Amino acid sequence: MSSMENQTQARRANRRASAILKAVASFVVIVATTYLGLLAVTFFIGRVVPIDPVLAIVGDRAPAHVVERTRIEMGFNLPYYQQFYLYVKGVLQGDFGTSVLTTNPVMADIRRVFPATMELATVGTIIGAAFGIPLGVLAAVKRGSLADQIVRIIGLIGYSVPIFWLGLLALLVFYARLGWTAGPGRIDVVFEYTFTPITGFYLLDAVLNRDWAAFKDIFAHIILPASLLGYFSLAYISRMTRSFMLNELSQEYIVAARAKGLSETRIIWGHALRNAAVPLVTVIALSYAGLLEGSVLTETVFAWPGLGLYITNSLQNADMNAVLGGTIIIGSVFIALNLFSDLLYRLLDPRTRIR
Amino acid sequence: MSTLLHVEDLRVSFPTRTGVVEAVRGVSFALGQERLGIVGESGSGKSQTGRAIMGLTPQQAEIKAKRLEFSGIDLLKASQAERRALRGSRIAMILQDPKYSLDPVMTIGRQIVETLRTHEKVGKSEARQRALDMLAAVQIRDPKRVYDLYPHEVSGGMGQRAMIAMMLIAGPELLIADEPTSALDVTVQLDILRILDRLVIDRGMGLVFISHDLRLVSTFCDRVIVMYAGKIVEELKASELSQAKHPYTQGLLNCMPKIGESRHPLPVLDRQPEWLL
Amino acid sequence: VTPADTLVQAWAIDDTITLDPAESFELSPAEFLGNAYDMLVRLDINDTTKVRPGVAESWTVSDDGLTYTFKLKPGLKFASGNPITAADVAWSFERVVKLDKSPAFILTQFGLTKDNVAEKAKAADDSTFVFTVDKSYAPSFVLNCLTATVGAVMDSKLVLEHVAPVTPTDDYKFDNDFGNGWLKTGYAGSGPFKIRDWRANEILVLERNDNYYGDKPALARVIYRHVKESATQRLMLEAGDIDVARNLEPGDLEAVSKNAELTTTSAPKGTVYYISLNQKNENLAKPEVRQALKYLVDYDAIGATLIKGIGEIRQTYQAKGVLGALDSNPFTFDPAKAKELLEKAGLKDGFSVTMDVRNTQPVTGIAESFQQTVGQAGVKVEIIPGDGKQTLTKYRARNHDMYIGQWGMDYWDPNSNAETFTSNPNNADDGTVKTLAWRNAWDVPELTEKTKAALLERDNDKRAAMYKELQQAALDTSPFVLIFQQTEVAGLRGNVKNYKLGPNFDSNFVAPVTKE
Amino acid sequence: MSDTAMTRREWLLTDRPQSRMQARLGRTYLTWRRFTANKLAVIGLGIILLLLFVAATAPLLAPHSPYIGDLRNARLLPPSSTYWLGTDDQGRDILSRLIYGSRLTLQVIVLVAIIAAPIGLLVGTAAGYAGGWIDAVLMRITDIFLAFPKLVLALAFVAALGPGIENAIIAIALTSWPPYARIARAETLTVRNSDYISAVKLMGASPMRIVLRHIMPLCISSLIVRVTLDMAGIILTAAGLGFLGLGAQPPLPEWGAMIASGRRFILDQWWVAAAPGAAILIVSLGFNLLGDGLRDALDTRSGGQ
Amino acid sequence: MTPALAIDKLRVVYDDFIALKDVSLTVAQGESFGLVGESGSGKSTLLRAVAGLAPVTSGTIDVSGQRLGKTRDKAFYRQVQMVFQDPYGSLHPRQTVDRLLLEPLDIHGFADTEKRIQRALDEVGLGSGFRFRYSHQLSGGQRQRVAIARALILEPSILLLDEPTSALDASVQAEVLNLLEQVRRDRKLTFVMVSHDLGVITHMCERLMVMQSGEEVERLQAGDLATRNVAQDYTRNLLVASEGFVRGG
Ligand SMILES: Nc1ncnc2c1ncn2[C@@H]1O[C@H](COP(=O)(O)OP(=O)(O)OP(=O)(O)O)[C@@H](O)[C@H]1O
Ligand SMILES: Nc1ncnc2c1ncn2[C@@H]1O[C@H](COP(=O)(O)OP(=O)(O)OP(=O)(O)O)[C@@H](O)[C@H]1O
Ligand SMILES: [Mg+2]
Ligand SMILES: [Mg+2]
Ligand code: NI
Repeated sequence: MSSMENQTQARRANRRASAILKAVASFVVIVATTYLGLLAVTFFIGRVVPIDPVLAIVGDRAPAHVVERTRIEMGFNLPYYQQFYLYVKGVLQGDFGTSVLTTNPVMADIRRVFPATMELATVGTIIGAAFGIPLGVLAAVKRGSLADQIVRIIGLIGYSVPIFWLGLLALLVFYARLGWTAGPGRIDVVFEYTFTPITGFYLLDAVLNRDWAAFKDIFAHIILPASLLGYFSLAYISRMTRSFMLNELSQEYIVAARAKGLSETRIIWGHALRNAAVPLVTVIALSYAGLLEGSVLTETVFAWPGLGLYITNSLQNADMNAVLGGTIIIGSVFIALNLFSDLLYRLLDPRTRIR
Repeated sequence: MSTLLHVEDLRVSFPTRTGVVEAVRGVSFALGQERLGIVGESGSGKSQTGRAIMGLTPQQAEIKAKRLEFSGIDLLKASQAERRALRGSRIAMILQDPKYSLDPVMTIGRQIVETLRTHEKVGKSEARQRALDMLAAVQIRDPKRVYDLYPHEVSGGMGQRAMIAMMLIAGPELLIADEPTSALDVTVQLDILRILDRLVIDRGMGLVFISHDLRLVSTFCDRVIVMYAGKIVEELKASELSQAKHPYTQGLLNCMPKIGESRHPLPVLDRQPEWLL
Repeated sequence: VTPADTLVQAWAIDDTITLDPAESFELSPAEFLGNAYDMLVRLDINDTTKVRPGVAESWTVSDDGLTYTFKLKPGLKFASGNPITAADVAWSFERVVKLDKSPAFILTQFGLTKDNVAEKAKAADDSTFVFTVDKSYAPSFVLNCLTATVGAVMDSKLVLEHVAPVTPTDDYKFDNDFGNGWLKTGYAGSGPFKIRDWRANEILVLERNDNYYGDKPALARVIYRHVKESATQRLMLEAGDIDVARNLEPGDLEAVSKNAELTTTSAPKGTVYYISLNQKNENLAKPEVRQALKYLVDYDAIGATLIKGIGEIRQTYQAKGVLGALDSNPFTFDPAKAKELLEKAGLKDGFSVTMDVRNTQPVTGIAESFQQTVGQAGVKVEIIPGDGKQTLTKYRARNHDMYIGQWGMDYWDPNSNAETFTSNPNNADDGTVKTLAWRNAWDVPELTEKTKAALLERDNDKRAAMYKELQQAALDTSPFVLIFQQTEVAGLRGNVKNYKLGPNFDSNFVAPVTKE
Repeated sequence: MSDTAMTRREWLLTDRPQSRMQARLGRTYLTWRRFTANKLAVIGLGIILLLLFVAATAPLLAPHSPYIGDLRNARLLPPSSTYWLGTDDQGRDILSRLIYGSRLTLQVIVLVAIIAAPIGLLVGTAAGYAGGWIDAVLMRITDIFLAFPKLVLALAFVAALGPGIENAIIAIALTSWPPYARIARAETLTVRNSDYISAVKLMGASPMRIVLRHIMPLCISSLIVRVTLDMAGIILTAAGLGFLGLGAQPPLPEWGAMIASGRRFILDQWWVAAAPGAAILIVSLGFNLLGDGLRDALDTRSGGQ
Repeated sequence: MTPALAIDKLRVVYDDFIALKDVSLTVAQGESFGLVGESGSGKSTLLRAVAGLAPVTSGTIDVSGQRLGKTRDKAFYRQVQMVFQDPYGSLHPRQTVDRLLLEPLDIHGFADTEKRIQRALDEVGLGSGFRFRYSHQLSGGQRQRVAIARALILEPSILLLDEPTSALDASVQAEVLNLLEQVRRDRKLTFVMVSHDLGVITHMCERLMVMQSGEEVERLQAGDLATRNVAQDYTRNLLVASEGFVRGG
């Protein structure tokens, strides 16, 4: 090996290192600015909502002097910039403040409600992708056929029917009438004394506890709301799958695959979908992020103690610490998912891999 | 020399909103173990002829022929499965642009192995070995490295070689090469042609070579078919191309600027309506 | 299916934000605290004008009406096992006054301050507690106030183990939090149940207190699950996943009552719903307009539909069953009469006005109905919907025109509502006593005086008469259009027995409940 | 077919139009023909036209008042010959409310379409074309908006603007542009380095002109599809805001609000929520079909073949 | 006489790939200059750098004696225009020929647009029948004519031609080449033309430069190729390859 080659190799390694460094730096900047933006906007929102935050704590019937005192105690008498400064300072130290509504530290609350939402969203997305992708593929392959139209209608209903409506209907049918699934809530009260959450993801916890009765019950509870959310994302995923697949199926390499004598199944699933998977990852990640925001309506109908409900409830009570905490979480989820889908994208698409 | 392929009065038409487009209008030829060139300008139906033989025409197209027979098999009557079994193993086709005709997310090696394992029951390691051999056969210098590369990581010439390897690995008796070199540099072009030439000679394969480059076809092929607007206007020996009778063929030959020739302006084709008939 | 020894209730418990009796002032925690803590005296739910013994066995009132002496039952224990002493009672009072949270005024209105509380609420000996008030109030008033959850007897020893240090400030001069932080989710009482666990907006678990002195509850535990939607609750009840559904709306209630496997129970509550008219609005300030609007509510239709089963039409502001409540519903839907009155007020063609409505049923429905019926007299109402806290913020700032809302009694005594509806000591914008009359800028010095006077009337009958007078005055002139009194309902599984709702949330006792 | 019609058609379809006007008309006609060849798209158009018609003639079509009901006698009646779709909990005729509600639905759609889509388009194309720090800043803003819980954001806007359906719609519009910006940016990135954009640059066109006149028209068709696909969601978001008391003010017969209030009766009086639900479904189906058809018809590239 | 185009030590770097390594070049007024070389040798990059479409890191470009800065003004584009390699990609897919030709006139504020468009179309041999067509309704040769018309409509003095015929059939190529020659004659234009086809270059150009990986290999007169008077092996290989296939080679 010549020294020349060595040199170029070293240079290439150097270049790659600097490229990675640059990518990391820009990522950090992006994350930092996004967070700051999120914080600022949320804080601003907290100021413009015409709700007196003190009311949430002391109630409507509290005497005037208690209201005033509480206002001061909570620092609402300070100028806004000072409040913001104090808040950001707290956040930087990992302290998101205390929720006045639940009296818990916001972080503790979120540790409780977020796994609930995340578990639901995860199962929902799995269902959505598991059905949405094949449906989308079917629609693309049979473009213009009856099957295509049916998939379109299925998707459209998912889009246009309010989820709380569908939710109640599903409860009525599958829970009340047929008794196939369990009702609202995450777990039966029977398990209140025997089941101890560890991670907050109940399905996982049941597995960790080797509590199969609980697992069955948890599964029976989650399946209905998750299917509902899954249907929701199915609508979107199938639609996008269809259009990505159509795009891939018109590519020249598909003709080449046919020329090789491959079966249609192999061409569709092995080649076209494999390529369509690249942009699909982003779509699924986005829809997952959407579900992670928490659906207030689903959570209300299914009495699911999740993030969406938490944030909405906090917002309605001007419990800004909680709202800010929730926003940060959702922002983080968004950023993380973005990053993750980016990585996955790179993994799936060799063209974007750094070599 | 036995005849591999019989094509008689092949017609390919596409229904479109504005009416039926007849891409191929009655093409007939027979092919043995030889190099047959098909030339003609863009849109003259060269590719559609090739694809019709392969059975790769889009679904909505209508294919008619008095006879379309490959070594005794009536392709028109054959079922989808039968044709699929033929494709890749007995008849293969090289597509024009390696950039677009290789699956971008699959390594070159896997794409080659895929063809092989579709048609033959071979073990993984054997398939790999044969793919490597094939890559070597198409003059790829470092087959082991290229085997694991993705299409975007190789040059156009290399990609085209991989494409050829992929199509030849199952040992087809007939190869249709649809403008296999027009996306490549002139220097690389010749390498590819040399490989194809070898294969025809060594394996006794039939080759349909589709191109718009008359000069190339005349030096490379045994016989040449000249197409215009979906029809064959002339069929002649490659070596006799310069004595072509049809004014279209003559025009095509003439209008190319050549080194060391000074014709200003260049002669242009004067298309006659009766050529269409 | 629910376990046999557990009562599972579905209820919207998102208003629970603290479980400290000195701080809690909302509905659902009142029920939890009412079951988990004991007070000196309790409301007699069989005759709500009376009180019955709690921790105290008996009590006497001095002749001057200033000193109340309570004799405690002997040998009582907290859930923790600590004995209940008069010192615990005194400390509990001191704690409330010093913490001075929302419900503290129920005690401080008797002249208790941070400085004198140790003197005025003190233990004479281990079993005698002496409470001194500043004026010779009606004893019924004083005793009624002591039934509120703020009067809960706290396990001082236990709480003192959990106090957190605080840096004193101008507003809060003490160096610790009296266990307030811990008690937000903790428990230090002696009621029939212990509070075992509370997860906000999710679940609250009560567990039998084996140290309870009285009849032990039959059930080992009572679980409240936070379920907001009426329809969801109904489905769960029908499926047997809960034993009690607490937020049934009229339609679901009807369905439940028709179901053979289910029963319902109900009790009138001390909460009244009303439309109020801000006197800062010049149209609404006209007496004729105030009266006209009272004729423009379709009481009968509303009673038969929107609040069917969950409320009863009531046009006076005192809840039925309270001492001195006036049972009189003089107004009927009468657009002609209303038009007449409006014409007198010079508003023949009606006028336009806004109404702030919070987004919950049945107020939204009533508001919409009202909007239609007043339209018949030419009054155009624009409904401004808003979330609860949002409209409330506006209401408390007196920025509304009309407001529809409810008012629940702070404690089971007529003074609670009389004070808020018919007294307004200082109508200035910076007035410190922000009663409902103040919020609607209704300046009534005379009624204010009368309300005060009724407090000091020690003769129960006379006192009752005075309150009736006040209610009549309100019917005739007030800017409050009272509509109905809430009836609390619950749908029950058929096997749930002895489930009885009380007049107040802190008297929804679950201890007697059994399951077959 | 009559003679004059033939000649008019010929004039429209001529190979050599004499003027820009004629060419434009001819193109429009061709687009129309392409569009009408797609049956589903025509159904979609029919639905939308019906919606427009109903909205325009609501007072004539509605059999009852949409605002005044008979609480006492006509509450929650099932569909019958007097009340075709039944009555709601205020005893109002649901059909009449649906008919009047079409006006609000249209308002929602139009406002969102003219606010959110253009903002998204402008931000996305500008970011994509400009690149560099402009791109970075615009995309950060987009990300922040995207990462924000929608409802919180909408709530804030409504709080700032005051309650009422118009403000709710504006709030929705202001929160729904980020995905459009993303799409537009992605599409811009694919065309920004194309030769035909370089060619315009070589003509000396300003970046502004390039974005507005050359890039935006390219992004519009996929945006149309996306916006029409989102229509149902937008109508439902309005309902979601109504859920929080920030949407339509009672007694406005906004469809989403109607479903939201009808959900209380879903177990026993299913029609109260089902009627507006079906209306939303049909209208979104209409937009969806129309959107797909429009894309195909407007796409001159695929249309010519 | 000042040269129409003078390039000195031009360097273009994409990210960290050097596409053009200090290439120098002068083209006299009215001259036609050719660039040949294999794919990726930097031919297009050179033209794009002149047109302001590629990032120049160092070196200078003078057009008619005027030094070009980082940005190009409108006046520059009236002087220099370019025709792209791919006729399928260089016309806006949503614009009619009319609109395509109107755009430059509109940008530069020409008044008699109608006449100019008409004339431009006539000049490239397209009748008015093509005026209101979209690019997808045109054949490759017709598209390239439109592209040429668009380049000429601003009456530039220098035309940069990036493989203007490589995507076209031989027969159409001849027509386009003839057209280019004719407008050059009529308008006394300066051409810089890129092609990978030596035949085309010798046909069109007087002088040419052979390029490889961003660098100049050698510079020749058109006649040198005919007489095989070349110094570099690389050029010789190109020459051999352009002869066609030789069996058994
Ligand atoms: N899917 C299709 N629908 C309608 N017409 C088509 C379709 N595919 C091809 N054609 C038409 O068929 C004709 C022949 O096309 P073909 O691809 O065979 O030409 P070609 O000779 O290979 O040209 P080139 O040299 O450009 O590849 C063309 O006029 C083309 O427009
Ligand atoms: N925008 C770009 N970003 C990065 N690299 C580029 C870019 N444009 C061109 N290059 C690289 O610069 C080199 C020279 O490209 P250029 O287009 O000038 O080649 P060319 O000689 O015109 O080739 P061809 O004959 O294929 O057109 C190539 O290796 C190409 O990959
Ligand atoms: Mg072809
Ligand atoms: Mg190039
Ligand atoms: Ni269960």
